[in-house]
Amino acid sequence: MHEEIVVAGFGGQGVIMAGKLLCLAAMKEGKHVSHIPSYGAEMRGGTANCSVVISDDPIGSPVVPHPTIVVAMNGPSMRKFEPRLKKGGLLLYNSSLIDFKPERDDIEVIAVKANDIAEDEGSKMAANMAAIGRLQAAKPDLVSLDNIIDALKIAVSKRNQKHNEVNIKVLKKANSSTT
Amino acid sequence: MHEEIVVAGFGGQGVIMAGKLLCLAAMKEGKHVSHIPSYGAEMRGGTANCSVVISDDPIGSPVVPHPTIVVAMNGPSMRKFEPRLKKGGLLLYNSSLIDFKPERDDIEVIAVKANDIAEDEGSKMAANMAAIGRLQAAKPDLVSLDNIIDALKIAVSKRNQKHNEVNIKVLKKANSSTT
Amino acid sequence: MSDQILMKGNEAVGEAAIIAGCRHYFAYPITPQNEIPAYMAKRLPEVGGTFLQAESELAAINMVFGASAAGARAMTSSSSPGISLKQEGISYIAGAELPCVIVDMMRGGPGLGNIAGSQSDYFQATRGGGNGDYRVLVIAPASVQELADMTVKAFDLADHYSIPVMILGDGFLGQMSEPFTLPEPSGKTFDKPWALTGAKGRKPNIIASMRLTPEDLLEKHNLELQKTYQEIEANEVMYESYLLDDAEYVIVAYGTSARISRSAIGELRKEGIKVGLFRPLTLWPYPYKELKAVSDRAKKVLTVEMSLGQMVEDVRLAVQNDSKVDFYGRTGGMLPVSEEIIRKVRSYGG
Amino acid sequence: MSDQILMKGNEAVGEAAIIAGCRHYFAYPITPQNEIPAYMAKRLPEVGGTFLQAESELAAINMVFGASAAGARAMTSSSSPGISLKQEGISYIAGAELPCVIVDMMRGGPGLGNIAGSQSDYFQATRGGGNGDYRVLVIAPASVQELADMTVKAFDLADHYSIPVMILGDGFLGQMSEPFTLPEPSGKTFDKPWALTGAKGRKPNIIASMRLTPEDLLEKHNLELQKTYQEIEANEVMYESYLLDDAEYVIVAYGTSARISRSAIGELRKEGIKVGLFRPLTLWPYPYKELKAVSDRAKKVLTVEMSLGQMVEDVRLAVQNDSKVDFYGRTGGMLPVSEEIIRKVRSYGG
Amino acid sequence: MRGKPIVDVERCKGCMLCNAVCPENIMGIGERFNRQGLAYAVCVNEEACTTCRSCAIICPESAIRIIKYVEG
Amino acid sequence: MRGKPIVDVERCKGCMLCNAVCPENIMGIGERFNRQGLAYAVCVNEEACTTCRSCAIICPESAIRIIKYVEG
Amino acid sequence: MEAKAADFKYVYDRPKSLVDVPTHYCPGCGHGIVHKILAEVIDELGIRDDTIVVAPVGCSVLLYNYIDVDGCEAAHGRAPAVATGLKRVHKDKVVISYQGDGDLLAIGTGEAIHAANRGENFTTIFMNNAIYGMTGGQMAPTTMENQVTKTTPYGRDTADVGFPIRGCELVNTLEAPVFIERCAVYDVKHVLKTKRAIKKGLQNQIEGKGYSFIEVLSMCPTNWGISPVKSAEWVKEVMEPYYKLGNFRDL
Amino acid sequence: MEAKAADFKYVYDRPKSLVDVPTHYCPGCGHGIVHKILAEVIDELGIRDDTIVVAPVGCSVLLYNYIDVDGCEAAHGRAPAVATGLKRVHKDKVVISYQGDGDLLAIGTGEAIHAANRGENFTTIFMNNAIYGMTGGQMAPTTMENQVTKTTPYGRDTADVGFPIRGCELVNTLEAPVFIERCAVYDVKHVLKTKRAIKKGLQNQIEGKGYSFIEVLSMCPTNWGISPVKSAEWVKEVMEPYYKLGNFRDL
Ligand SMILES: Cc1ncc(C[n+]2csc(CCOP(=O)(O)OP(=O)(O)O)c2C)c(N)n1
Ligand SMILES: Cc1ncc(C[n+]2csc(CCOP(=O)(O)OP(=O)(O)O)c2C)c(N)n1
Ligand code: SF4
Ligand code: SF4
Ligand code: SF4
Ligand code: SF4
Ligand code: SF4
Ligand code: SF4
Ligand SMILES: [Mg+2]
Ligand SMILES: [Mg+2]
Repeated sequence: MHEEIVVAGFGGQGVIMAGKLLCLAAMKEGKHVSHIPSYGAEMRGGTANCSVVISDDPIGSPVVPHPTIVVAMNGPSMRKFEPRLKKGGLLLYNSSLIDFKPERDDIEVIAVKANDIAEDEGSKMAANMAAIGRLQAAKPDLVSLDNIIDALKIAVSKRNQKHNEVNIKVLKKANSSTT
Repeated sequence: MHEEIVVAGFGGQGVIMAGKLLCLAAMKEGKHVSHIPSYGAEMRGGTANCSVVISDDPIGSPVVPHPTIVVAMNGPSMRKFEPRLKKGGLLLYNSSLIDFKPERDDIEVIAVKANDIAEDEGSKMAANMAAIGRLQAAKPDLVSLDNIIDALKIAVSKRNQKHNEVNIKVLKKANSSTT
Repeated sequence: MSDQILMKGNEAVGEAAIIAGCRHYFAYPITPQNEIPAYMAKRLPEVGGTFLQAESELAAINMVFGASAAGARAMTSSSSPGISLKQEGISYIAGAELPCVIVDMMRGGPGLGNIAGSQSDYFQATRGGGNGDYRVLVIAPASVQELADMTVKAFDLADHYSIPVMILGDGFLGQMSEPFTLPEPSGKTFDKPWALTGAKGRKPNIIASMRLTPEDLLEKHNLELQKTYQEIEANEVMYESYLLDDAEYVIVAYGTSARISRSAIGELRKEGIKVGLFRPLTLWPYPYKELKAVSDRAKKVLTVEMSLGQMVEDVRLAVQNDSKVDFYGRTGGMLPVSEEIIRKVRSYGG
Repeated sequence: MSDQILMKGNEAVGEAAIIAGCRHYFAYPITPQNEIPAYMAKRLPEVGGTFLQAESELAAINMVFGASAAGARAMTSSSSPGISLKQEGISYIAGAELPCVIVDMMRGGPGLGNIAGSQSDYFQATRGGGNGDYRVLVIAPASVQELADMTVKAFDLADHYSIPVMILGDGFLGQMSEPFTLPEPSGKTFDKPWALTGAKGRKPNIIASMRLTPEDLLEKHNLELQKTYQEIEANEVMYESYLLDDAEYVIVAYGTSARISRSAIGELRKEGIKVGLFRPLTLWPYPYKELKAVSDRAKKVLTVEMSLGQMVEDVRLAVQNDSKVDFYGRTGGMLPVSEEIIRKVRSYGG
Repeated sequence: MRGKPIVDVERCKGCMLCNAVCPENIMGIGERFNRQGLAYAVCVNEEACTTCRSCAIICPESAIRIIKYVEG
Repeated sequence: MRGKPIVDVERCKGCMLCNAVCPENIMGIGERFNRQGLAYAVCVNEEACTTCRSCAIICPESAIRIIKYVEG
Repeated sequence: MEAKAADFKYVYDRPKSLVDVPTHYCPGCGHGIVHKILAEVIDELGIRDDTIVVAPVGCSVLLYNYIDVDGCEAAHGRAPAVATGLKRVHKDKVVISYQGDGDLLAIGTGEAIHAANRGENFTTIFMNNAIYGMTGGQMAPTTMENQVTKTTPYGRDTADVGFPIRGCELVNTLEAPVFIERCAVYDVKHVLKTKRAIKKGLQNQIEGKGYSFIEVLSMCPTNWGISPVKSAEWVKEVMEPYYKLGNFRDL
Repeated sequence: MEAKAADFKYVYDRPKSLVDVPTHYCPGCGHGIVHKILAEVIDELGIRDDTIVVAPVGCSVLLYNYIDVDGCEAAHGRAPAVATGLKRVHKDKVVISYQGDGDLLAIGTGEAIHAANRGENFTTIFMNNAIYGMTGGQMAPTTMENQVTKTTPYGRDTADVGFPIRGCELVNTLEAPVFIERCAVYDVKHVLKTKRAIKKGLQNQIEGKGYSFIEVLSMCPTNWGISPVKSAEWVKEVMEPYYKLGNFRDL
């Protein structure tokens, strides 16, 4: 198992946190993990992304020029990362905010209405959880849902632990949805 | 011909200028010359000295750890440089200000009442000229007296050219004196 | 693995310094190491320590000078342009024989460059960007775990030899999170009878790098420094061998480029190519002898760097046979590409 | 020799810069190069130029950046600790591809050290004490005449390649007076279409060393710099051979230590020992190939430095046979002793 | 209707400083996103616009131009 | 005679600040040189000294100590 | 209903000297406002062909991408030295040093004070946003008492790290500067005042009068962690009482 | 006739904390005077065991050879940073930064202002002799208008390089310092005043009050090219009118 994942969106969508959550869950399974936020240019502005590698082997570069999985939380992110995806890779995108379709036909595509699911379950902020939940369903080898839920305890700061109930609801809902 | 000379005294005795004068005179004779002031330690205070090398060959180090000639214009200078003089070297000292005698017996010694000669000829400031004049008499191979006198035109700043008449008088007087 | 935690390299350095007993940290912000000051600003007050954001890198390194002269374990951190500014201070610290730890998370240069990770300050770190005959002990970790472990070790080395020790990382290493186990304190303690503590009951202590008369003092002082350096060269060389026993091809790389090289070696070994990794963990003192031995048995030595060729000089100094030495480097914040390393090594096979 | 004049090395540099058309000089006082600013303060106003005493070495090098960006020939000078402080600025100038001349009259280090001449900043000069993959062209004169001639040449080289050129002297060279002939202006002129002159009738010019996206720009930029560097390595190597034709023993030395070595060689030749001098005049680019050729014919290569061993690394890189290379150095402002060199070389005779 | 603000939607970053300084408070944030992925400003009541230019003067992105209708 | 300044001749550098501040102007420069080769200060009229300490207070070399004779 | 093209005119348009590319600034950033008015002043004075801007590292280091004039980067804190070098060569050009508060009052304190003290004939625009913007929100010399930043997680403790430094007051102790003013850009009136100050600063330079220093209280919503609109209010309510607006010198 | 040993007592003797070696200073140098009164104050406050002096490069870099306390060199301009490091470790020691005018107001402007602004609890003695002494007489930031130095051979031209900087006034714009005073040592009265100021500065520190800054107008006969006595007069007649003596702050 070796997956190179990019989670991308705008600042405030919790993409860094989503990446960390995957790492923490995979750590529980004894896997090698690395996480690095994009900080390429001392640039201001809205976009944010992180690279996550989860692997059975020690990890070389934490930087992921050609991901095997892209989680795109908004339009600009999908525009930026779809072309970089490896052939045969998975593009999981947030169709609540992205109103256009991916262009490539050599990749696997999953649309998830992340914001809608999150809002339905009671938290506007938890769209990232919806994306992760859906990703787990698509790539069960990556990490187990239980470990993701377990990892929430460490991933989420003390101040935000109170939101974990909703987070778990969103994770589960997205995990069992097929849209 | 290869001589390594140290001219030493206190600030204001014109030892740097005396060294330059020797160099300029020797240049006229096609000799290789170098001149370097002592600046060993970022120290304040009264003493000053310079190293002069005059040679028929290209000069390696301009610094003179073991001079063949020392011109000591005051007591502390003689104390400092007498021990460094090469065996057989020449110590020429200003007996107007130095009231003690050199200690070594493996060197040549010349005492010159530099201040007295200078004052006699009309300039308190020209003790350095007296020393150089006497040195030339002792080491005629070094540079000729004529060239020293000639070099005064360049060695002395415009502002001080007016003193050159006296300077020449002192040079000549010391040159012909045997004390 | 239950005691493993996930932290950024930068934060791991901070926590490790605190474990090592460092209570005085002075720095000026610069990407990509800003998490170190941010972490220290939060944590040091909790353990009774001093975090101070200096007005500049120059001030920071000289505050370290002061705190170290006072006998405390002191640290600063920065990235390439900031480290350039600290060169005078580092030279003074070396000259005054004070211990301290300096972290450099290198970024792309020259000049302002960019903030991606890079290894193009190898010369600056190992040859001394400052003035004079001095050395800085340079450690190059390749993982968050090593960053943490080596930070603890760096303080001991600094105190033992009374010299500045540099942790030479890069932006990627500082920014990445990896699982690691918090290091233990070494437990070592060091007497500092030279420290400025007020001259009660003794003659005054003086900390200086000036030696006014060249004859009597500065050369003597430098020769003493040299003795320390020789001792370090004899005792503190660190390196890692990976699959070198049968290696016909040796890749030499440190830090992040060593990680990538290791991945490439995995692929190459699958193809049956006998290739291994020689990874210096100390860049000064450099493992010349050890690399020489390894290279004597090898057909080719490939140096991989995130620069246009700096460590490769040390490799050449070790191997003493330029025809054996090859180089692959990326610059300006770019990472070496595993496929490129593989292609290179394959090409030696013939 | 009637046109020969006697001047301090430092003053000769100043006059030569003026001959070269330099009208903008910025510096901060430091011994042993203070005669340069003093000379420029007097002379530049006479020729309509600008002398400005900066508030620090950092300011001075950045004023040079500005004046050079404006299209003018600009110079600064300093000595070891001051040059340490200029490292960031030099890296920026290199990154922005600006020409300038930097004079370093080295003194004893590390730290404050002392003010006697020294050669212990060879690494700093040739390996770049600043951050990033950049180079500075380094010229090492050995006499007042060469100081003057090379200063004029330095401005042409700087403008031709748009890089910083360093004149690497030492305190002795700067302080000593020797007869020399004033150099002629080279007469070369250089277009600077990139200069900041106001964007009248054209698109704005921009001078920068920042390259934000590593992919697109910084690496490309660095590779272009590298091309320039390779061109310099191919075309600008300068060195001097003295009695090398039949030499069994080669002394390698630059600047003041080369002068002393030359005297020693005179003595040794009198004894019939076949020894010669290889004197690099450019320290970067270093005459590797040329030294290699010379050393292949020799039994022993002795490097003489006023440091504890810095250029000797370049000698080893050239010779590629450490058993042939020997070293003699003095440090902390001390000069090599001719007798000591003679003793060493005699001992090889066997 | 005297005139109105014209928002360059690709420049606008939706900071709403325009509305904060608008005496009529007629700048609002739209529902759609520009190519940067940001919601941008729209004038929600062009009728009320006095063409005072305040919004344009403060706009950090120079995203607003003001037009005035010519008499008639 | 109340007391007088005692000059440490090896410390003294002959700057004459002592005389400049002496209300009695009784410090002068001697004819002899110390080991540094410098002419040093001497009190030329000890009788006049008021032991006011001015010379000692200003002396940059801390070369002057002031003694006062004990009654009798 | 849209009026036809012929039926309107622009009463406010982007200045010509402002390059038509979107900025990299965060929403509500004060840099954008000041860039625009600087471009307007350049247009009004007709000096586009004669202006050279210097911007050191900081969020505004890309200034040269936005103003259509010759431009130059500077190392952190060194813009006044670079500007000095430029101006000493081109005495007839208009040189502007555009610096952040971390830049001008921390690492670049020396260069800032000395260029001002020499009375260099250039103009400094000093953007005081009480924070290090570019590096992600560390304490600046100008950070307010108790303000939380990345390096003052418990709020700026003045007993430990001192009080915010007032740039204008500092520069005002020097003899040479001819114009010193503190402005703000939190509302339209103050934007226009700032513009007048910048214009005056450039005019002084054109007339060869000497050094002008214009401090602008500016917004950094991203690193303050509040909305742009709240940020504007914060400048007015928290910064302005400490950093008094107004002209300090106009010779 | 010499009185016998029993017949007199010392009414003025060298302070105990002054090491009994001749200084390396030139005749009439102000550093020697201030060293002595500093040693006297250390004696009077009984803090010889608790004092650490920091002197950066400058004529007085060897301060540690003359005062019998722990001492430390600093790079040119960096004494305030070194002193900050020391004091942050040893909060209970008395730390003194002894700096020249080139040091404190040129290369070290940033460090000086920021240590003062943080209100570091140490004491600065600022020796203003209007020149770079150690390096042989170049212009300092404090060099007087028209003063001839090695780097102002035609006299300091204020139109070109600006006016002398006033250290006390600069520091006085900052909030944190508790004590700021300008003194001189050209005559006995002023030497004694300077001593009181230094004493006050050290007392403030001992009481934990914060930063004190004492500027001393001092003589450099060698580089001014006039006699020591004339130098003392020059301070009074040329420097003092520009650098007004007196206390600026005493909290
Ligand atoms: C020598 C050096 N030190 C530190 C940095 C990192 N750095 C870049 S910009 C900056 C400060 C930015 O703050 P400010 O000057 O206030 O500008 P702002 O971004 O807030 O507009 C810092 C510390 C650098 N580039 N170079
Ligand atoms: C980085 C650096 N730059 C310059 C120097 C040279 N230098 C030594 S002391 C000094 C200035 C001395 O002047 P000041 O601080 O006024 O002290 P003073 O000697 O007048 O008491 C200078 C420029 C140095 N040692 N280090
Ligand atoms: S002020 Fe400008 S950028 Fe901000 S919302 Fe209004 S139009 Fe958009
Ligand atoms: S022009 Fe004035 S009234 Fe019209 S939208 Fe803008 S601010 Fe409001
Ligand atoms: S003041 Fe002191 S040093 Fe000067 S002459 Fe008098 S005793 Fe000598
Ligand atoms: S003690 Fe007073 S009166 Fe006596 S010599 Fe000294 S200054 Fe003059
Ligand atoms: S970080 Fe602050 S100063 Fe920088 S662009 Fe964003 S808002 Fe502006
Ligand atoms: S040069 Fe000036 S400051 Fe230095 S010791 Fe001499 S008189 Fe004193
Ligand atoms: Mg800022
Ligand atoms: Mg001074």
